[in-house]
Amino acid sequence: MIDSIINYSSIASLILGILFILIGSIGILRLPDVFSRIHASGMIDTAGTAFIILGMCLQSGISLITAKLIFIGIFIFFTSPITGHVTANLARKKGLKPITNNKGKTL
Amino acid sequence: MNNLILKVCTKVLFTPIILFGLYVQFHGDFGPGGGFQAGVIVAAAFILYAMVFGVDKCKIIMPTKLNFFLLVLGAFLYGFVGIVGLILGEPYLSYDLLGSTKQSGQHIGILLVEFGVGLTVCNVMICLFYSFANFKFGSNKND
Amino acid sequence: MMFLAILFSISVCFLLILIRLIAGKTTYDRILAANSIGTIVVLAISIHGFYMGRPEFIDISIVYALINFIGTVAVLKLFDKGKLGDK
Amino acid sequence: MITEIIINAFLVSFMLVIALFIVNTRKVIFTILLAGTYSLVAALMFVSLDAVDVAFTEASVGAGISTILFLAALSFLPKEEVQESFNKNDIFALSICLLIGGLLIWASYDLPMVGNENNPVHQHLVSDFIEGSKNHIGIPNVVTAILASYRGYDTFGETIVIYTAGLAVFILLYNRTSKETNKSVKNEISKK
Amino acid sequence: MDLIIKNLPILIVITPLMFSLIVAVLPNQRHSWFLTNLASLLTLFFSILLGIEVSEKNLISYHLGNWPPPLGIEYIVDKVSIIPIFIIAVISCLASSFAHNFFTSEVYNNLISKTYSLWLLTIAGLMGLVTTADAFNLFVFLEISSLSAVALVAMGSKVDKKALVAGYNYLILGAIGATFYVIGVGLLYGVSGTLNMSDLSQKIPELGLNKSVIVAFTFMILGIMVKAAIFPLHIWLPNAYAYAPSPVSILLAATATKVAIYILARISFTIFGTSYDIYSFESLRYILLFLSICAMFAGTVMAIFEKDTKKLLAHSSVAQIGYIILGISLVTKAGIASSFIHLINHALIKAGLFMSVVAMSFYTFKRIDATSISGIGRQMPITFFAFIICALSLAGLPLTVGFISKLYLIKAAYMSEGIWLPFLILLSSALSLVYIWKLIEGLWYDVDKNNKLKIKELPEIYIPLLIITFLNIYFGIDAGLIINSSYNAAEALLNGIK
Amino acid sequence: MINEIFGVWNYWIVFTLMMIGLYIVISKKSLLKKVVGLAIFQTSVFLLYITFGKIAGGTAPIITNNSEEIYSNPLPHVLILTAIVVGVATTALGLALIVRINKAYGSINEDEISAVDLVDYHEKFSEKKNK
Amino acid sequence: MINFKSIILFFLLLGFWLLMSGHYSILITSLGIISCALCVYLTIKANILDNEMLPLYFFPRLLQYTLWLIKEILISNIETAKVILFKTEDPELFTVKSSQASNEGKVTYANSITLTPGTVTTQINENVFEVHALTKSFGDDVRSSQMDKMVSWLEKGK
Amino acid sequence: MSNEFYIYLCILTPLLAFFLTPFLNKTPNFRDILGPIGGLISFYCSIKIASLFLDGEELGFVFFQISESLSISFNINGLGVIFGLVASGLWILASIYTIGYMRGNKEKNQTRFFTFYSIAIFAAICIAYSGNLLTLFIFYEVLTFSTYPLVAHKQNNEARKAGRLYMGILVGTSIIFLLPAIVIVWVLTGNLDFTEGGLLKGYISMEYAPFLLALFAFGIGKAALMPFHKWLPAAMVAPTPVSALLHAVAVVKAGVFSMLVVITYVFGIDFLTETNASVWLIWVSSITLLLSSCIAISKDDLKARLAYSTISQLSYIVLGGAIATNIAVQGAAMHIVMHAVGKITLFFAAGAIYVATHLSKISDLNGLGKSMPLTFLAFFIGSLSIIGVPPMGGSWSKFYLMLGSVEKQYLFIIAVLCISTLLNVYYLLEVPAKAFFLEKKSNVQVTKHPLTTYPTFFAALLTIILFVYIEPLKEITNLIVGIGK
Repeated sequence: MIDSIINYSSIASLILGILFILIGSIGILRLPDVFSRIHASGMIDTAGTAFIILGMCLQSGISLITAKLIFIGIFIFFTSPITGHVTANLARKKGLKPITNNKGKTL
Repeated sequence: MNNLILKVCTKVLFTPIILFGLYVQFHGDFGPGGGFQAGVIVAAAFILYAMVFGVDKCKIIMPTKLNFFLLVLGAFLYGFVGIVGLILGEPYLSYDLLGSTKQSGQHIGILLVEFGVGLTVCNVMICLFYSFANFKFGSNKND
Repeated sequence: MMFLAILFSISVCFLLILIRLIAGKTTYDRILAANSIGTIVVLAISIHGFYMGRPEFIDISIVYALINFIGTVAVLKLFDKGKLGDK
Repeated sequence: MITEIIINAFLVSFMLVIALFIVNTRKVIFTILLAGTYSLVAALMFVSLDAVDVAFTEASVGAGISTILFLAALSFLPKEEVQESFNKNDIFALSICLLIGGLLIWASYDLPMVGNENNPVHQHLVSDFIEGSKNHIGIPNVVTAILASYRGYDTFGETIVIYTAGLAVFILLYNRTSKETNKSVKNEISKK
Repeated sequence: MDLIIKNLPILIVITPLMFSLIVAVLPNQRHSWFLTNLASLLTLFFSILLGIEVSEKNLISYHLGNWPPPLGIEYIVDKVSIIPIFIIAVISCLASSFAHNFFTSEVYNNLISKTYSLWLLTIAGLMGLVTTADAFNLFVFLEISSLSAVALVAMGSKVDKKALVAGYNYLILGAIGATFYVIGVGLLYGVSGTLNMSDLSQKIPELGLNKSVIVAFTFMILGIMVKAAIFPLHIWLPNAYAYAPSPVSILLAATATKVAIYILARISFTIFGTSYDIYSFESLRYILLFLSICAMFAGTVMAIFEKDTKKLLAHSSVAQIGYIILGISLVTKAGIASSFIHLINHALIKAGLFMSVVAMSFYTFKRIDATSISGIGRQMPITFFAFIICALSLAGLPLTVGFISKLYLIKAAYMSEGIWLPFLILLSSALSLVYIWKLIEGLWYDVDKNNKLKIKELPEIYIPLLIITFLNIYFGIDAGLIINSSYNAAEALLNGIK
Repeated sequence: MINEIFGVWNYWIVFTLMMIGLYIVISKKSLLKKVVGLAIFQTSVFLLYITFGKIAGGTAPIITNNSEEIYSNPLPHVLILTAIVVGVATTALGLALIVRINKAYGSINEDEISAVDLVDYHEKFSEKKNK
Repeated sequence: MINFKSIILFFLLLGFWLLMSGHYSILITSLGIISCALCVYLTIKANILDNEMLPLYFFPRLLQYTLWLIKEILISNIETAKVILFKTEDPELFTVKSSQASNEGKVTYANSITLTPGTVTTQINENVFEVHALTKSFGDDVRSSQMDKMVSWLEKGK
Repeated sequence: MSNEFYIYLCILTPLLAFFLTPFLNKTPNFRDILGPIGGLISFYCSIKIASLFLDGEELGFVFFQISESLSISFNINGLGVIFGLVASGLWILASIYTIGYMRGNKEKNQTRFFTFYSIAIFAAICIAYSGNLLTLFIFYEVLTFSTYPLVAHKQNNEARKAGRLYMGILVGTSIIFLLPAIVIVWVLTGNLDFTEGGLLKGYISMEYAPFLLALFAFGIGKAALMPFHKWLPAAMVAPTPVSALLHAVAVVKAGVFSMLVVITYVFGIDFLTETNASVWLIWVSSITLLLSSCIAISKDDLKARLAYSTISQLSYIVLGGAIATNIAVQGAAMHIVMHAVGKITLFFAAGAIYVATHLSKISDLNGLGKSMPLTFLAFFIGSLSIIGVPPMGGSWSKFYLMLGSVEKQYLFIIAVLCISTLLNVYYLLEVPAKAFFLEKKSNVQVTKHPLTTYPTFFAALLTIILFVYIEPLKEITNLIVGIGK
């Protein structure tokens, strides 16, 4: 019983994760400029990764693999904002203007 | 790269990456990995450090001379393990007589040898990075 | 079977991001896409391990994640300073 | 079985797409990014072909170190390639490639089927290695056992190769001090 | 001593290898030079011991890591491989002692010990190539030797920047060649499941007519052809030899291509020799024959119109490689024996020529093209004498080794192909006289532009030179050793063919 | 049927990849692109080897307690590990050379380099003639 | 230079090792200990063993903060997904002030902003962050400075 | 002393001179005296060898074995004896004459000149006594290379061009034609030793024999058969002693000697007679003979005229070999000696004229006979010998050649010989005639050098002596063709 619950929840979590990744990919493809695309990529890195790793953790139970999976998760959580930020930062630095509807906002 | 976030995060990541590299090094017997991959991972940590904090700072941790020495030492270690086998009366690179039993001998041999590979690869990668990073695109063209 | 389905879905995502990588207007788009591809491949490798029933090879994913990060930093650094060595 | 093969086929097709785009890019940085991605997919492919160690290495080297090296070199290189028009050289190259590729594809009809367990590759030596790794060496990773013991000499050679590369790059990119460059060959000899 | 005797096949490889590691970290150039010499002398000593061993035992098989052959890597030294071993050992010994003055002038001071390390690595790589009996191990050593050689070639950039491009081309073509070889080995492995050469030679006939094997053979040969600089794939060679630092030109010209040719023979006779009746490699033989004739003429003609002396010698190497390949492509005992004779002799000749030419350039501090060293022969009688002997040997003048090899080559060619082939050989060798004469005449008769230099010949330069000149003459007179060992080698190679 | 198609498909794509790599090396004038092409070429060759080692239903050659397990052939993996290292060594050396070439010639395009060389050559020997 | 921090780091690393390892023979474990010691040594030598690297004083409130962050991330993920799917993006670029004193605090804040999809920190100048938001509502979230307060709370430690 | 000692001594004397000369650079007198002394010693040895040979002793040894079937060996045969005598004997005269010429002409680089002079003699003697084709070939090449510095002695452009042509033709032909011919012989018989009656007998079919002979005939470029004769006139830029060496003592004689050796000891006279393999050679040599005589007439330069005369005279010898009867071959062998002595006289005379007056054109020599009577007398005697007028040695050889052609019934050869003799008369006797009977041009300075004049005259006397003492020569030639054994 518990097994099947865990199994189903893991499946659900995996599907959720893949959904997020899919949406993120669409976002990367669809959104208009770098800055907005960073959000989409952030989505893949956060929600997508998190759910998929959660699903796999549930699959593997309590074991070393879970620990490693969690490490991966932590690592991606840790590095994703850095790359995102640095990319955006550079783009800004090199004078790339984001598409905004800002009116009267000072930069 | 004068970026606060990057600097702080590099500080955080540096040590775990090296430890992970060493983990890969010593668990090559049980899972995927081994000297080569470990060397690359450890070198990656150094390269990250050098990229974020500058090569000069990296040279405090890993001076050029030490780097070169370790580079040679790794390969030498490998060759030397082989020569030990040779002196013990076995063919080159035979680890059978290194330990008390054949199996333990093999195990010790493999561990040492992998360590040698790791040392070399790590230091070669660092050396490559140093060489590229230190290269000066000066005005003197013909040298 | 489910893992297989997920693998295929990931392939689709991969393809989508690949299009961005190839078509991307600015270089930053491309860097971003490459980074995302890295993340996706990390996940794909883990899932593949589960699919094959030998999930103990997750070390590879860790290395992937690591390398992906360092690579991206390197590209960005190059864009920033034009050189990897300088501070 | 069939699904594995289909996955592989998918991945290989990805690689094909990437490789085709590499041919035509002119922005060097993009080329490098694509090459890194290519390695990444190759590594995924290795995983799906059960070669975890290779995938590990390809990930760390092909996608990681190679890319970093390319980028490091790119610091000193022009960032964009010169425009090339399709010329005679291309036709020559194309015909050579078609010839060699045709030869290989011709050969592929006699190659053993992918993954068939009756292939000679799987009949000869493999069981020796696996049994030997279990019994004589006592470590579970057969690849490591072969790498370090059975074919330890290859690995020694490999170490020497990488050592050579390190040494060579060190020498080639060594920073000559201005003092030394000014000294001409002549002066050095006449000192004797 | 017993330990040494037992481990001779590996000792000749790891002596330079381990020494190269030690040499690299030495700060003092004199010490590194000394150690380099010590290593090459030790290698020579071990090779001589090995030669004695082989003459008693015929075939020495050495199992690395104590694993029996198909599992582990095997080293085989037999009557065939002892020839290139000797070539490498002797030439490296002479060239090492010769090298010091040149490296100090052509290489940056801080890098000299590292250069010696690469030097020893090249030697070790070549030795490994010769001794190994494992198809994949061969690739590894191919890369060791070619990478270190590329680095050495590129170090000539202190004198001329073209060395860099030459090195690059060498690297890329070499890498393509090596990859082709690997593809070939891979296909073979795919159909047979083994990598050991003798194991392969047993497995391949069992497969029957197999397309993969044919393609594998083609690829392996193509790959090695790049390394051996056989005619259409020789384009890397002239520049690489011409712009490399002087001692490197000597070492590479005398050994690298020779070893590649040896491998060519090994692959086609040891691995595929057993399946000659299944696949008719006859057509391939004619392709090789055709290419070698092209090489003979192309190399000679290019050399005639070349102005840069070192490059001229490099072009002539292409032609000479043509002769050697021609002998192999005859696939008769006499043919293969003659090509082995020329293998040895050409190593001696080219080493001597490059040595004397670079010795002249050493005193003039210039790149040596046709005019910069004109007339210098009168100031340097010893070097010039050596040069003349070696040059005439290249042309095949009697009493020198070149004559012996030409004689046997013509004999072999006549015996299997009739009169037309010797005619072509001799025509190209007569043409080769043109560029040789151009050189000699320029060196002796032209106006001496360097007469202000007050050249004094240094003994450490001319002693190795005189040794190699002496060898050139000695083996031209008492050729029994070379001829017998070559015939033994040919016999050993042809034993495999059914 | 589908089995057979996909059985050879892998080989074909691998060969195609090889040829793309080779094509880049031969036809491209940019020295850097050649190195990239070489990397692709070599990676494809690695794939060929690994494909040989694959066994249907097998797993990675790391021994488990399950004695029924079928393992893929580890030998190609070992070979390719070696080959990858060799590949990266080649790449590194090639890059170093390219950097130096760019410094010496101011270009990494093959045509431009040979043009520079040609100019040098003419200068050198026409000078000689004038003397 | 063996201080409290380095010992903590050592044990953290050892824990990491043991969690990863899965082989607890004497040889491997001792190698692990040596490796950890080596890592600590390198860290000290690299002169990076400071609060920025190991903000020990974050630890007491770290868990609570993380849980809150995960909640935020989830919410904003769903929001972002909606924006992507329904094409309602309305990007804006604005600046906010951060109230953290230390570098690690600022970094945590900036990273938290970036981690929640929909907002990205693009530049950091002392206390002023420049943020790019996918829609106005995301921007409002940031401007409400709830997250800023949470990070400051975390930074206060204890 | 053993018999081999003489061979060693004979060969090593010039070699020793070669090694000693460079060290005596500072003392020209000692250096120059080396030549005559060496000549005396080796001439003595040659005579000794000849007498031993006439006594029927087997002379010869293997110097060393290169491989199983290849060796460098020396073996005395009749032709060798003759050539050895010529080479060593004329060396004495030539070296004395050279001293005079070089000093009189104040040439540069005399040491180098003497050095290579002796090595050329060494090579010639080695060719003479060589025991197999390989040894012959080796020293043939040594001779070519050692004479190059002599030909290009003047070091100017003209000399270098001539030197290139000289080298190009001689080495080219020897490599392209002679070497394969030797290899073919080697492959066919497995042996390269000269054997009486022919080495190839029974090994080669009739159809291929002419082709092999062609390879040999054109390969031995030193025999100056047309079309490979150009080197000879070209080499005339060299100092006159060199021309003497080239035309009388060493080079061309080595060529025709090799031809005769090939014909007698490799093919065998009987074999040639049976197969008629040499018929084409008769035609070729006849044409060479006539054409070169015609060209000689058109030349105004004395040395060039002599060069073409040499070409035609060499063809006599080849012709004798090609006729391939015992008598003809005997005649050819004799002609080696006769022509050597005659031609050296002429060249000595030409050189002496050049030293004295620095004139080389025939048209300039008008009336010089009175101021240099001895020289022109010698020239006259030498001319007569070449033409074949009885009291001179040349008549014998021509007589034998004619006998040979009669025996074979090749009557056109007799016609050819007659025509060529007439031409000889015309172009050779023109010189003394002009010198003695025409008016002297006023502005010619004559400074005689005794060391050039006396050897010339002595050489002229030798032609007469040879007519009288023909008997030993005849005996040797008998032995060559196997008569009297």
